[in-house]
Amino acid sequence: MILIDLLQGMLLLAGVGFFLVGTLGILRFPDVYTRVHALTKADNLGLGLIVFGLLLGAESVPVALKLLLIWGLALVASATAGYLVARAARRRGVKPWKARSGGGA
Amino acid sequence: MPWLDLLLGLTLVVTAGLALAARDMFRAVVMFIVFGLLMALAWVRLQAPDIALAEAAIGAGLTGVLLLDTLGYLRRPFGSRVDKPEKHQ
Amino acid sequence: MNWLLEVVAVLLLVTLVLGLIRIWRGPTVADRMLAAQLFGTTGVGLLLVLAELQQMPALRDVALVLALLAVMAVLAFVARVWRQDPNDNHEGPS
Amino acid sequence: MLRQNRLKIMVQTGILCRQPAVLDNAQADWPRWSVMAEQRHAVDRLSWISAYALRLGLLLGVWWILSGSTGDWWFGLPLAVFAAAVSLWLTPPGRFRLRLHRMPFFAGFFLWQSLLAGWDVARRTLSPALPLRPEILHLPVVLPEGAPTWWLMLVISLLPGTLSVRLDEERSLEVHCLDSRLDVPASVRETELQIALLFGLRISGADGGQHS
Repeated sequence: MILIDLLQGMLLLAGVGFFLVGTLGILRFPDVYTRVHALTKADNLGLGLIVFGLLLGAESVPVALKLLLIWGLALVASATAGYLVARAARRRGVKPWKARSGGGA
Repeated sequence: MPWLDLLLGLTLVVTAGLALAARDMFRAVVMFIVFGLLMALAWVRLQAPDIALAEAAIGAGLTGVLLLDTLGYLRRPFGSRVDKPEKHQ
Repeated sequence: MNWLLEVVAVLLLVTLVLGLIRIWRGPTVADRMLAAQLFGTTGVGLLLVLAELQQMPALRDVALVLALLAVMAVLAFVARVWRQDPNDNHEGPS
Repeated sequence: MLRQNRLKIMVQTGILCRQPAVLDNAQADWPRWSVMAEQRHAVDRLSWISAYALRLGLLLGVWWILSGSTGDWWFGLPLAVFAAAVSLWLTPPGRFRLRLHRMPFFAGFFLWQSLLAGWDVARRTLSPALPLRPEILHLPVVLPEGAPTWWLMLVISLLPGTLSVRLDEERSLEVHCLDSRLDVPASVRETELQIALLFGLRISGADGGQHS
């Protein structure tokens, strides 16, 4: 029991960590395209970890499945949203940010 | 959970203020959408999940869509700022 | 476990507040819309945590509705606001 | 940098027949693949019935989840019957069918990859130097049009360092990648392979296509 609680706590905290990282990415990344990366990846992973953390404490099978359904919906939703925004930005000719010479680490 | 409620209440007021203060219409609309979402959370904290459901559907969802659609029909009052090339911060 | 859920909920709310900065700063409309979508995802997570914390299963339905409708704003944005070509700013969408 | 290649899509059934994309041969390491539909999925009455049954089953499952197994079937059952009919009317059954028994494998692949993706973004965000080297790549898509391509484009956006931007008429996918030093084409190729397996399509390896 204590082990499950521990695992649940770790999953929840990791999920929150990824949410924070995703928001930080939205703040730090230089242009729309890179921000879409932060949004679709870090946030969906964060939500997924939180969902799996809550799954461990779910009281019944339908509740667990509902949590998974919500995650799936959120996945499709934000992947679609990210794609649509990136495509719209590309169509309008928003230039992707380029690293300066030798940029990155 | 006083911290949660305090932070939620403050953010709610700040968001409402920002939505009012925004000169850029698009910014105001997005702030309004966020305000609807936070309002739904506030209803949750007030033990009213049914109102939260309505607020999430109407405030954060449908009203946002309608306002964005309206903006699309207006003649781009926010036009010049839209495609400004960005600088790396 | 409740204290942990409380901490998680507060941290998620802090994340939302940080996201406000991106909405305010912009600089393009797409950035604002993205941040709004971020609010949707974070809000879903927060609602799920609160459902567990307050023992209110109905909140999961709120989360479901929010996940569905948060995209609608992005769809409306792409289909209506940002549909025009960059060169015909003088014309409104038909 | 354009990574283009001439691809030949060999189609066994004749349904998926299309011209090979006219692309040049700059990148030699891209294997020449071919996609073959495993069996013919003619859109006939049988496929309508089976599609209806599948969607009805899915909707009933969703109702079971949403209602919390309280057993309000007097409302849920007619609703599911109606909704399945509406969904058939709005989106007729396609040529491609998910192989349900492949779903667990694909879910495993997907979960692992999205874990890697989140970790990758976290690493880049938290590093003070912000190690980004974004680039837009053009990659040819071997999967047939329709559902498999849509799956590919959605899944790519959730994989490490890639984001699908748009698909042009010549079936070349514009991918925005976070770091051009990663081997993005290889991971996209791997994803295509997984999706092909999920849909029961066969992708043959480097010796399958005809090079020209």
